[in-house]
Amino acid sequence: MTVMTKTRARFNLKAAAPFVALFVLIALGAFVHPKFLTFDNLVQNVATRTSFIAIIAIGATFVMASGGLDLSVGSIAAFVAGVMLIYLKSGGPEAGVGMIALAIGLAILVGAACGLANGLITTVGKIEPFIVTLGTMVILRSLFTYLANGGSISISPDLKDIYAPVYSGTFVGVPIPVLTVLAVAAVAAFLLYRTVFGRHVIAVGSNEDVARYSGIAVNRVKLWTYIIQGICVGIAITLYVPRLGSANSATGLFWELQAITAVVIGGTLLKGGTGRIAGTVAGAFLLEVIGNILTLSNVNVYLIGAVQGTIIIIAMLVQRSLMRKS
Amino acid sequence: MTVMTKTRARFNLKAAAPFVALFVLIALGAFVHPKFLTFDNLVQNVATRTSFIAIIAIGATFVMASGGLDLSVGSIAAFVAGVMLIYLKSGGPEAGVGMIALAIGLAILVGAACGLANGLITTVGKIEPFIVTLGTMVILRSLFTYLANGGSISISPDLKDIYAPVYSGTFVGVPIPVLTVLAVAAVAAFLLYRTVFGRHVIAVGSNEDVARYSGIAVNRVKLWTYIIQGICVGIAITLYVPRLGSANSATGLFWELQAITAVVIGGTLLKGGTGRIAGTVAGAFLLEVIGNILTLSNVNVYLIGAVQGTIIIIAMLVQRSLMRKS
Amino acid sequence: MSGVGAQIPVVSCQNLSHRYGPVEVLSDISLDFYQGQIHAIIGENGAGKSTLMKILAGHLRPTSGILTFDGQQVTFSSPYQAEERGIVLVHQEILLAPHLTVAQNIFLGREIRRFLAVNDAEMNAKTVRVLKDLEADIAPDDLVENLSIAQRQLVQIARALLLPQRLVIFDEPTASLTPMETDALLKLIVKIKASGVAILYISHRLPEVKLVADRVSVLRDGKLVESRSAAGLEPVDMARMMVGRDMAQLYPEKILPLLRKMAMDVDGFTVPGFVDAASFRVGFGEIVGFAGLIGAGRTELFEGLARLRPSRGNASLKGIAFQSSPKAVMESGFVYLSEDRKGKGLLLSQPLGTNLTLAALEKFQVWRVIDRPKEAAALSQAFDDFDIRAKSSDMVAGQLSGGNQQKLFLAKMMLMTPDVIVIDEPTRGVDIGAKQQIYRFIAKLAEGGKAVVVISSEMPEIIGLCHRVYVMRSGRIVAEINQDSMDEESIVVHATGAVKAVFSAVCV
Amino acid sequence: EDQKLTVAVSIPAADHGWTGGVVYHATRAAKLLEAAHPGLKIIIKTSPDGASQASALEDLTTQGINALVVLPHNSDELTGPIKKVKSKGVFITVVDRALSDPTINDLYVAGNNPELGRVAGQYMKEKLGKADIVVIRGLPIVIDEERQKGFDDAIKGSDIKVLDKQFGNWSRDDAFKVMQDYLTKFAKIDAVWCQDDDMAVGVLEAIKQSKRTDVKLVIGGAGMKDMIKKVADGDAMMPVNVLYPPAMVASALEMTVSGLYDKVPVRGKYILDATLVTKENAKEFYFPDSPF
Ligand SMILES: Nc1ncnc2c1ncn2[C@@H]1O[C@H](COP(=O)(O)OP(=O)(O)OP(=O)(O)O)[C@@H](O)[C@H]1O
Ligand SMILES: Nc1ncnc2c1ncn2[C@@H]1O[C@H](COP(=O)(O)OP(=O)(O)OP(=O)(O)O)[C@@H](O)[C@H]1O
Ligand SMILES: [Mg+2]
Ligand SMILES: [Mg+2]
Repeated sequence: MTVMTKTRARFNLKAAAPFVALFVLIALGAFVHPKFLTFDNLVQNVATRTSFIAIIAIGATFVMASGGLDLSVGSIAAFVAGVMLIYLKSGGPEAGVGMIALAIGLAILVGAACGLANGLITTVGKIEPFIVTLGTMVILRSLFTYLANGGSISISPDLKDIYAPVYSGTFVGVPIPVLTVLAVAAVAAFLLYRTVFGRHVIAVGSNEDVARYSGIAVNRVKLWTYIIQGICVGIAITLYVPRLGSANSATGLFWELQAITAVVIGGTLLKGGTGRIAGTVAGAFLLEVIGNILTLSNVNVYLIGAVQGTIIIIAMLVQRSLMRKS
Repeated sequence: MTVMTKTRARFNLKAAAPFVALFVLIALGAFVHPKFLTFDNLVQNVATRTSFIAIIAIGATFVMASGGLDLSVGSIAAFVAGVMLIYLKSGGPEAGVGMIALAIGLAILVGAACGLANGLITTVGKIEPFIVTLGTMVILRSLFTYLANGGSISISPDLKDIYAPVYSGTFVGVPIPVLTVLAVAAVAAFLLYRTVFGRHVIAVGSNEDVARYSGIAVNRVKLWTYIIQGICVGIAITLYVPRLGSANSATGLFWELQAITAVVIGGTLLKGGTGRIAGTVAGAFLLEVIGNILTLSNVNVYLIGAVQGTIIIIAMLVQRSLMRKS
Repeated sequence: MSGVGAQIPVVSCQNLSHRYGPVEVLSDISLDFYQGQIHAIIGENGAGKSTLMKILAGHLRPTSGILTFDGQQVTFSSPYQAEERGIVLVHQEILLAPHLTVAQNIFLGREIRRFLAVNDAEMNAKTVRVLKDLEADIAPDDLVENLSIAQRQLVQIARALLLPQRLVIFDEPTASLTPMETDALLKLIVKIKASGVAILYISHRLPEVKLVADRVSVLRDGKLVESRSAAGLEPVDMARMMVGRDMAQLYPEKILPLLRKMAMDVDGFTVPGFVDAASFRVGFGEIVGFAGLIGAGRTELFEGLARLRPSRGNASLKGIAFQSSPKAVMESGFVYLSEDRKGKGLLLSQPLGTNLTLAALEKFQVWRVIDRPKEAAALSQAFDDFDIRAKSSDMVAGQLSGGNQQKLFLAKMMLMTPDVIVIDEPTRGVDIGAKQQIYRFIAKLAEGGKAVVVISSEMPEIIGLCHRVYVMRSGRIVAEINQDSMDEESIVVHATGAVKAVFSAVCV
Repeated sequence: EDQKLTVAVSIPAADHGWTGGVVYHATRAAKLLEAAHPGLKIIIKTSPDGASQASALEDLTTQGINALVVLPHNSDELTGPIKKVKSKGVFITVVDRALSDPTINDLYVAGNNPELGRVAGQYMKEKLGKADIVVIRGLPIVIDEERQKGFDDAIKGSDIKVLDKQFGNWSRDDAFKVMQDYLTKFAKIDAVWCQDDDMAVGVLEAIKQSKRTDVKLVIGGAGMKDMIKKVADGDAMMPVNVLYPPAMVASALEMTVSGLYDKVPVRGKYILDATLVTKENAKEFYFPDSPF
């Protein structure tokens, strides 16, 4: 039949929208401070510390593409960090690389379990993910505080020094957390765009009834998106713990808002049916770049929030108007 | 034909669901502490302090019924409180009742203006309310901090004593804030259920395209829901200020989550198309009762959050399964 | 037909063209619509009928060309403006707010008030009256989300009828109606016409067109190919004008299966609230019809079997009890095609290829990766097999014309190569040429040894296609009619429960 | 001695290191005191903000209490609510933050926030003489303001130049970010003052990772055990700490209870100094079991 296709061109502009917003911001940053546009600042500092939110936001892309929402990621992060640190402490002074490897496995497992809990309550209990994950957000933070006895949990400086390179180290010049983000994004993109599961995620997010009538196990798909979210939080935490070697009740606070914002700025719609992995990573980076620029600039400290909020809204306006144009 | 209509009966059970959950909780409370079921506790204390969230949640019911979301209510609250307190302070020592009355008007006006801003950015800018109101949430809190010069804003104890009865006073035995909630709820219920505007709010939330095709000015309707939300925050703050006579950067923190939770527990769906004013008030009360029971009970301080989250999820399960049964 | 010549047309369009992006879907259309005249527009799926109607009713603005109203040039920037002048469109697609009641939907945007409040009592009363005219059994305070597709269609028609009218446009109003409602609607349309209103009528049911139309215009591929008086025009002529060639026989020859191996056996199957103890069987190679009125419970019966709704009772597929999850049922070879293609059939915001392969996606993977070339090949195959007309293959499903959506949906479910296929309203909104293709396709399935169930509200379709018919009424199977005794009257008698059918010649 | 008495403790929720320490010490002291006095019941309630604390006070009063030990979120906000509790005849002990109306409290165990800032500023002035420093503040609330003011007053007129002050939200992670960006922003930083030890954790890590050698001194505050240990071990970059012990709530609770039981008039004001912890006295302030 009449097959015309300019698919490529159109899709690319849509996908490029968050990158355009990011680019404009980076150009702005170059004016604010001469050191902004250095490898040390943009990659070694900013990109590296973006890694937690970026990885969590990649998970959130799945949840949101399927029409769900997860407000509990910050608390899952704290809880996973708590469990991981307690495990590492339990090893005493001789704990070494082997134990760290096991702890990494544990973190991912605990993250997945938290995601499983969210998914089960949402699907089996048939209640809005907003409330479910608000509930687990409160619950998990409280469990962390209980584990930490109200304070913080830290590992010994020696053990921390062994583990530290996972955050501060580089491989062929690129920080390991940045590489991790790229790897997670690649796997996620493959999963979302090239597999049956990914297609089903989009289908469930576009129209749950159609998905059900097409023989898709809707609840199973949703469940898996929450598990993936949990696994991503687990991975993020395995990068977070080596940075300071400790966690306290402020760990992960407001991460859910940052992750969701990153996903939305990246071009994924909150109502489901789309998912843009690369956009999400760009969105997470964009948020961190805004923070970086503001610290480097000389805005009144009290007004930093006002500027930040305004830039986020403007970035969204740019992004969405570009997406509509395409 | 066969299977038709018990619409009336159906509606009533649906509307009753949050009240059933509330009732169960109150029964539980009666076991926890003998003083729980007293007028002093349930009405004078709990119902009275529910008033802020209840009134804000009534506004949120409009926003959510139309398919929107407002995360900025907590920051609007802080900002309005800041403006109000600064105005009251400006009066110096002779400030009296007249000035308070003007301040109340000012609070409502500023609240409405904040709502207008949210509404305009959402509708004209065509971006998701989640991001818009996240942005204004950050912006307004920062503006408050700026107004407060990083600290808190308080009025003189004398002025506070004049204003205090608005929070602590009673009329025919009923606390004034409770009466205010009832009045606001009555007006809101009339607006939502009995006027053309209310009908259009539901239509926009149910299916925006249909609303547009039916000649409804969709953007105008949405704009008004945000303005109503802002006005409700303003009213809530006129009750909040006389309670503590001061505001700081923690004022209104997390109120948005409480308000949204109250609305959802009350039976309004997040995706729009329904709105239950009475349910919302019950939902707000339910949240505060949970907090009260936990304070009266002897749960480990660190685990209070865990219990609270669990109860919220269970309340939702009860509520939603009752709603489905009907 | 009143004295057309001297009169000023109510609405007229001149040299109207419309494009979606680079794709021209209407070119250079000039037509006049007069009061007291029923003007039928016919054409194949995707010919541009709905697009033209949307332009007339202010939903779309034409790329070029002019519209006049009572001889004055007008431009509508919203449907509301058109409605204010009395131009009302009954959409092909259901456009109702699901959370509002029937009466609230009917008066949406033009509520009757009393002081500050809405006057629900009066709106309900008016709703009752107009629904009665339509012979629709719907209460004014029913929520629209609880109505069936057909009932929603009636509500939509009722909404249009309550407006002050100069030109009423019906875009396939009867596609989901049964003969009874169709009959009532057509009578009503004739009545409205008599009151001096201009009427535009679009339908793929050509006998209906013959029955009511005064004038017939034919669109083909966005162009007006003919516009003439309906007098003396037979359905076969119309079909020829539409497709540009002579139509062969619509229904394929019935080939009765010799060996009746049982495909499914259902005994005392209940779908609570909808179907009560249904028992029936379907053999391989058979085409079994399910007839009944709106709300008879046919849809629910098969949704129950497909485990898409709670159900209980004995049912076996190829000798084994039905599986318990929708996915497992499908994998065991039973496929149900919903009547609600927009709500349950297609992902309107997703590309055509995604939609096509969605249900059978497992077949399109190599090493757990989706094989995109294979997917693309399947799409062009489906375009050919089902004659899907899309101006470009990177459209999303929602941009296809109604009939082409139906064809894409069929193609999607057929990719699962099922053994037992239940098709709910297989040709709803499909043009006559495509109908013929679909019937051929169904017959071929049966010849190939598959078991086919056809749920249809079009009586001729049931009779022309099926080997055997079950008739449902109020949630029960009330009759089984075999090939030899199959005629409209006997079906309608069972479906309505009337002693003798009160039945006009509408659905010949 | 086994007289039935109820004492309520109302404190902020454990949402960062220092408040976590407060909750820990309150809980620990409560256990010991309950063991010592069989008839004694101590109820501890934590609240995330001023308004919730006002609510918690109402609820505690409803339960019927003999004494209240309260560490208010905010003086202005809670003066009224605490006054209401007092009006029911309850013995009031205020910890750390003075109320707007000093006549309300029977006992006041005071921390001294301006002093914490002053001691840190004083030390910096004496130690460095002339220096470019950066400051990381907490959250924009009164405590932060008071500490900052004490610090600013102490360095007034000296050659200490404050390059920048931004908020680290009393969070290790946020302080880490701010410090990283400070290091990018300023080519030379001699010293860092951050308003508490939680943030110092992030600051030290950021400096360490940057491999910069210009930062010679980091001063935190509040006496977190890890930091006290550093001081005791003679850490070059962190030679001192300014004490602001969360354990003050335990002292207040002990005094209150002994006042109730022993009928010794424990009333008045006890000010805990913001002691400068040095290598010499660090051992006195090191509690390895504390969570803070
Ligand atoms: N929003 C859109 N974007 C792009 N193309 C569209 C859009 N809507 C319709 N089209 C295309 O315009 C053409 C005409 O569609 P239209 O709906 O007018 O056909 P129709 O004659 O009503 O067909 P049917 O009988 O199937 O309802 C079709 O090719 C369709 O795919
Ligand atoms: N979601 C729903 N909730 C409650 N009742 C419903 C719902 N959907 C349909 N019904 C009712 O169920 C009955 C049967 O539905 P339906 O009209 O789909 O039957 P059917 O025999 O498939 O008819 P047809 O296929 O001709 O539309 C009707 O009375 C309808 O009002
Ligand atoms: Mg059409
Ligand atoms: Mg049906």
